[in-house]
Amino acid sequence: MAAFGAALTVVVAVGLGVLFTRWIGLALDSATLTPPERVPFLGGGQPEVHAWSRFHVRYYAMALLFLAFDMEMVFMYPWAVVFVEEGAVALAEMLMFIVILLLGILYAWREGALEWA
Amino acid sequence: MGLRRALARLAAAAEAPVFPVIGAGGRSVAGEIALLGGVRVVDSPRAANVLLVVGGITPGLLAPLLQVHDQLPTPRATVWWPGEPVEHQDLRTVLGEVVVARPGDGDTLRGVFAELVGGGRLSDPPALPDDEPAEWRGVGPYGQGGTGMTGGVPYGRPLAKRSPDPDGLELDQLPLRIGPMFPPLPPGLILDIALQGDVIREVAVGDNPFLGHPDGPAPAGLDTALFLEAARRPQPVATIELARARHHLRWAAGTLRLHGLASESLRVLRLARALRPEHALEVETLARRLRGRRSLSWATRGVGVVTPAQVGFGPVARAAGVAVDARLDDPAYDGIGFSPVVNDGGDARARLRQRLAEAAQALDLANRAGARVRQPGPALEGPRGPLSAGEALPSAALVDLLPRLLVGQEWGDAMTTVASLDLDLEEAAAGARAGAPA
Amino acid sequence: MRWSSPLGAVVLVAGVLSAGAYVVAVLDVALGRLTAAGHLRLRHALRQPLDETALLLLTRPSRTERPDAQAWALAPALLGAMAAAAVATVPLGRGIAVADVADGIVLFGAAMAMVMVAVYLHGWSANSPMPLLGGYRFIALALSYEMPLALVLIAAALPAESLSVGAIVASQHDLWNVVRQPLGLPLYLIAGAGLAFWGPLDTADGPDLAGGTTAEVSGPSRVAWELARRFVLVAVAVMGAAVFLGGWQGPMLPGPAWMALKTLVLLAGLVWMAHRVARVRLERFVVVAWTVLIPLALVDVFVSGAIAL
Amino acid sequence: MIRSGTVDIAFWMFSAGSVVAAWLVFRTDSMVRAAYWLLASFAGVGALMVLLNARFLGLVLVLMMAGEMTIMAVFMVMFMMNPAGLNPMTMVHQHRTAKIAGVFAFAGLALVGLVADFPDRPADARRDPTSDLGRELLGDSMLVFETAGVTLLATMIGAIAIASKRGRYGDAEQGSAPPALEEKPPEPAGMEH
Repeated sequence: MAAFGAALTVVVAVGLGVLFTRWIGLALDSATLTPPERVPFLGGGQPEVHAWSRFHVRYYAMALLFLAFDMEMVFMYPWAVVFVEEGAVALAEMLMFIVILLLGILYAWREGALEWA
Repeated sequence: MGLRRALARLAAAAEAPVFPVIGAGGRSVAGEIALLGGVRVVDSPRAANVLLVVGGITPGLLAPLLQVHDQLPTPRATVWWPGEPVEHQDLRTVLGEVVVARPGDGDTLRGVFAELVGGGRLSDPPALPDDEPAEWRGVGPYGQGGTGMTGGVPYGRPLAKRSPDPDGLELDQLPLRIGPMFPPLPPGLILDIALQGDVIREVAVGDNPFLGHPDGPAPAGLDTALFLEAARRPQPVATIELARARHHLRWAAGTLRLHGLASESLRVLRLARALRPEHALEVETLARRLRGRRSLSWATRGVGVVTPAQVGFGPVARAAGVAVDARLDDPAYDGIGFSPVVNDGGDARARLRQRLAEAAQALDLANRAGARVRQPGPALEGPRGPLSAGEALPSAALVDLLPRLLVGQEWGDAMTTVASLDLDLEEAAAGARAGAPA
Repeated sequence: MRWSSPLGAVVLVAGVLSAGAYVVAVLDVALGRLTAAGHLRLRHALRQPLDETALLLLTRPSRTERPDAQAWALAPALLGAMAAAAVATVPLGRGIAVADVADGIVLFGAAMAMVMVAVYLHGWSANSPMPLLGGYRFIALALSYEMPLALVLIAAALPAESLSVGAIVASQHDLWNVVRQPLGLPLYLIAGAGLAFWGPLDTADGPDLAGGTTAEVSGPSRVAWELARRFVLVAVAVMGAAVFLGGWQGPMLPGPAWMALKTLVLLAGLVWMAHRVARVRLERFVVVAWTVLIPLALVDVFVSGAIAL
Repeated sequence: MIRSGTVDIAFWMFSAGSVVAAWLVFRTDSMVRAAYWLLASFAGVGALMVLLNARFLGLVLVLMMAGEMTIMAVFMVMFMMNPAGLNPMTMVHQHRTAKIAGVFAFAGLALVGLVADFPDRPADARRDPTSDLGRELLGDSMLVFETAGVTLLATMIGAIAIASKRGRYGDAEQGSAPPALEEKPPEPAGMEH
C-alpha cells in the first residue's frame, strides 16, 4: 500500500508541477485579450459556428469493437500470472478464447468496419 | 523582476518563431525563409512571435492578414518584405509598427525579434477593433446569447446545423472557410469546406485574393517568372532546366514538411537553394531515396487520384501515365535525348515520384544542353504545365479541379491532395486574366 | 533517502522525467540539424531547448472565444501526471523503485489509458476546429495501439509469472526479452510512439492540422503540453528498457547507469524515427493496427508462452 | 507499511471524491465533462478497491473506464444536441420519479448494509488476489470464462451488424425496410440486386 501512496504522491506532484508552468506565464502577463485575438485559427477567416458540435466520428464501429476487446484483455492479466504454473491447459484455453475473438476482428475487417464510415 | 530578465536573456538567443504570410510576388522568396539562420517557421500563428509578411498585400488578403496578426500572442512584431514593386496596400498604414526590410534579410528579422524579447521594442497592439463577433451579452435566459437548446448565438456564434451524410447519420456539418493563410494550403487558396466529422462533404473554392486588383498580379513576381520570360525571349536551355529542378525540389520540400519530415524538408530546400547542374547525382540520389521511403509511399498511395481525362497537361498528367510534354515539340530539346518521364496511378504518390524524377531529369538535360539557347515560339513546358502566350496558365485549371477531388476525403488526405497538385493562386489569377478575352 | 518516501519518490520521478525530456529535446534538435545540414553543433543543441522554453514562458497564453478553460488547463497536467505514474512502476536499479507493485503493468496500462483522456480533452477544450480534429484523431489512434501495447507487456509477464515490473526485469537475468520475444520490442515501440503521438504517429498535433491540438496553444501552456508529451515519451522508453532490455541488469556498471543507458538508446531510436519516417495516414494505420499489429501481438503472447513453458 | 490512519483518511477522501464527482455528472451541461466526471468517480472507486487490497480489480477498473468513458463521451457528443452545453440545460428529467426511485434505492441498499449478516472470513493479506483470480479462471470458472469469449464475439458481431452501414455486399440498408419510427413511404425493395 505504501507503494501506491508513493505513486499517488508522484502523480499529484508532477501534475501540479506541470500546472505550475502555466502559472509562471500567467504571473508574468495577465493582460486581457480582445475578441479578434481569441478567434480560432482557420488561416485568416472567422468561424461561422462553434466548433463544438455533433461530431461525426468516422471510426465508431471500430470503437465498439474496441469495447469488446478491452474486456478480453482484462482476462489476460490474471491468466499471465498463473500461466507457467498451469502449463499447457492455460495455453490451450487462452488460445481458444483468443481465436473466438479473432473471428470478431476478421468479421469486422470483412465488413469494412475498420475503415472510415 | 529578476525572473523575467533571466528568461529574456535566454529567450533572446532562441530561434525566432516566424509565421510567414505570402502575398503577391512573395512565392519566389518564400522558400528561403526556413533556411534563414536563427529562424523557425511554425504551423500556427499561436506559436509565433514574429509575423513575416512577404510580398504585396492585395485587398483580398488584407482582412485575413489583420486577423492572423491578432492571433499571434504577445509579444509580437511584424516584419514586411515588400519586394518590388510596392504597388499594393502599404502595410504601414494599417498595422502601426511594421518593420520593412529587403526580402531575404534575416538579420533585420532577428534584430527585431531580439529587441522584442529584450524589452527594447513594444509588442504590436491588436490591429482589429475590440468588437464582439455578435451581440450576445445579456441576451437569452442566462445572458449567454442563446435560446432553447440550440438557438441563438451563445457566446457570439450559432451552433452548427445537421445535414445528411451518405453514412446515414444526420449529424452536424461545420461550415469552415479555410485560408488564405493556412499553412498546409498554398498561399492565397481559400476553401469553403463543409466538414462532417473529419470528412469533407462539400468544397467550393473561394475568391482568389490575387484577382480583383486593377493590374492583376505582375508576371515578374510569379515563382515561374523565369519560364514566362523564356516564353518571350531567348533563354539558355540549361537555365530553364535548372529553374525547373529548383522549382520541383522546393515543392518536394513543402510536401515533406506536410508529411512530418521537417528536417528532411530543410535539407531539400538547402539543396534547391544552391542548385547547380553538377548536382545531378545528388538529386538523383535524393529522388531514389525518397522513392524508396516506404512510409512516404504509404501516406500518399491512392490519395487524390487525378485521371488523364481531368488534367491533360504537365506533371500531373504525366504522373497519370500520359506522355504529354511541350518539350517534345520544342526544337531546343532535339538531339539531347529528351523523352518525358511518366508514372502511373495518378495519385499523390505518383506525383511526388514524378516531380522528383523530373527534377533529376532536368539537371541531366541542363548538363547535356551545354550552351544551347531556346528560341521563343513554341509553347514552353513550365514546371506545372505548358506556358504559351495568350492561354490560361496551368494553375487555373488545377484549382478548378479541387471541388471534385476533395469531396469525400478525410482532412489529412485532402491536405495531401492539395499539396500534391502544386498550386499557385497567383499564377491562377494571372492565367485567368491572360485567358480572358481582351 | 528511501525512494518510496514521499520526497524521495517525487525527486526520483520528477528528476527522471525532466532529465529525459531535456535529453529528448536535445536529441531532437541535434538529429534535426544533422538531417537538415549534415552537421551538428552540440552547444546549439544543448541550449536551444532552454532558450525556446524561456521564450514561451515570456509569451502570453492564448485563449479562444469560449473554451473549456479548466479542462484545457487540466489536460497537460493529467498527461504529465500519468507519465509520472508510469515511471513510478519501474525499478530504476536494484531496490530503487517508487511503486514496483505486484500489478505494475496494469498500473502502467491504466496510466497510459488516461493519456487518451488528456489528449482528447486538450483537443476538445479549445472549441476550435483544428484542435478538435486532432483530439478525435488521437482517439482513433489510441483505440488502435492500446491493444498491442497491453498484449506485448502481458507476453513479457508470462516468463516472469508476475505482473510486477521488478519481476519482469528479474526474469531477464539470463536472456533479455528483446531476444526471447523478438516481436515484443518493435510492437511496443510502435505503440509507444502512438502514446506520445510522436513522429510517424503524430496525427493529433500534425502540420496538416496547423498543429492539431496545439494549434490554439501558445506560451506557457505550450511549454506544459510539450513537456508533458515528452514525459510520456520518456515513460515509454523507461518501461521499454525495463521490460525488453533487461532493465538495470548488466555487467560492471551500476544498475541505474545501465537503466539510463538503455533508456537513452530507446529515446534515440524514437527521435531518429521521428526524423526518418513520414506521418502515417490514420485511416490506413487503423486497419493495419487491427489486422496486423493485434494478431502479431497475439502471436507474440503465444510464442512467448510456449517458450516460457 | 503505511499506518492505518492514513489509509482511513485516504478511504474517506476517495469515497467523498467519488460521490462528489458522481453528483457533478448531473450538474454539468457538457457531455464531455459529464463523461469525465463519471470517469473521475470510477477512478475514486478504483482507488477504494486498491485500498481494500483488490489491487488488480481497482487498477483494471481505471484502465477500462478511461477507454470506455472516452468512447461514451464521443458517442454522446455525436448524438446529443448542444453537446458542449453552450446553451444551459438540465441533465435531470422526470424529477418526481427520479426522487422516489432514488430514495427507495438508497433506503434499500442502506437496509441491506445495516441488516445483512456479512460473513466474516478475512482473507490472508499476503495472498496475491491476481493469481487467485487467474487460477479461478482456469479452474472452476473455465466455462464462465469461455462463455465470456463467445458472448464478446456475439457483442462484436452484433455491434458491427447494427452500427456499420457499409457491409461486405454494399449498403447494408439496401433492400431493407426503414424502421417504422417516422411516417415514410416504404422504399421500393429489391430494385437492384
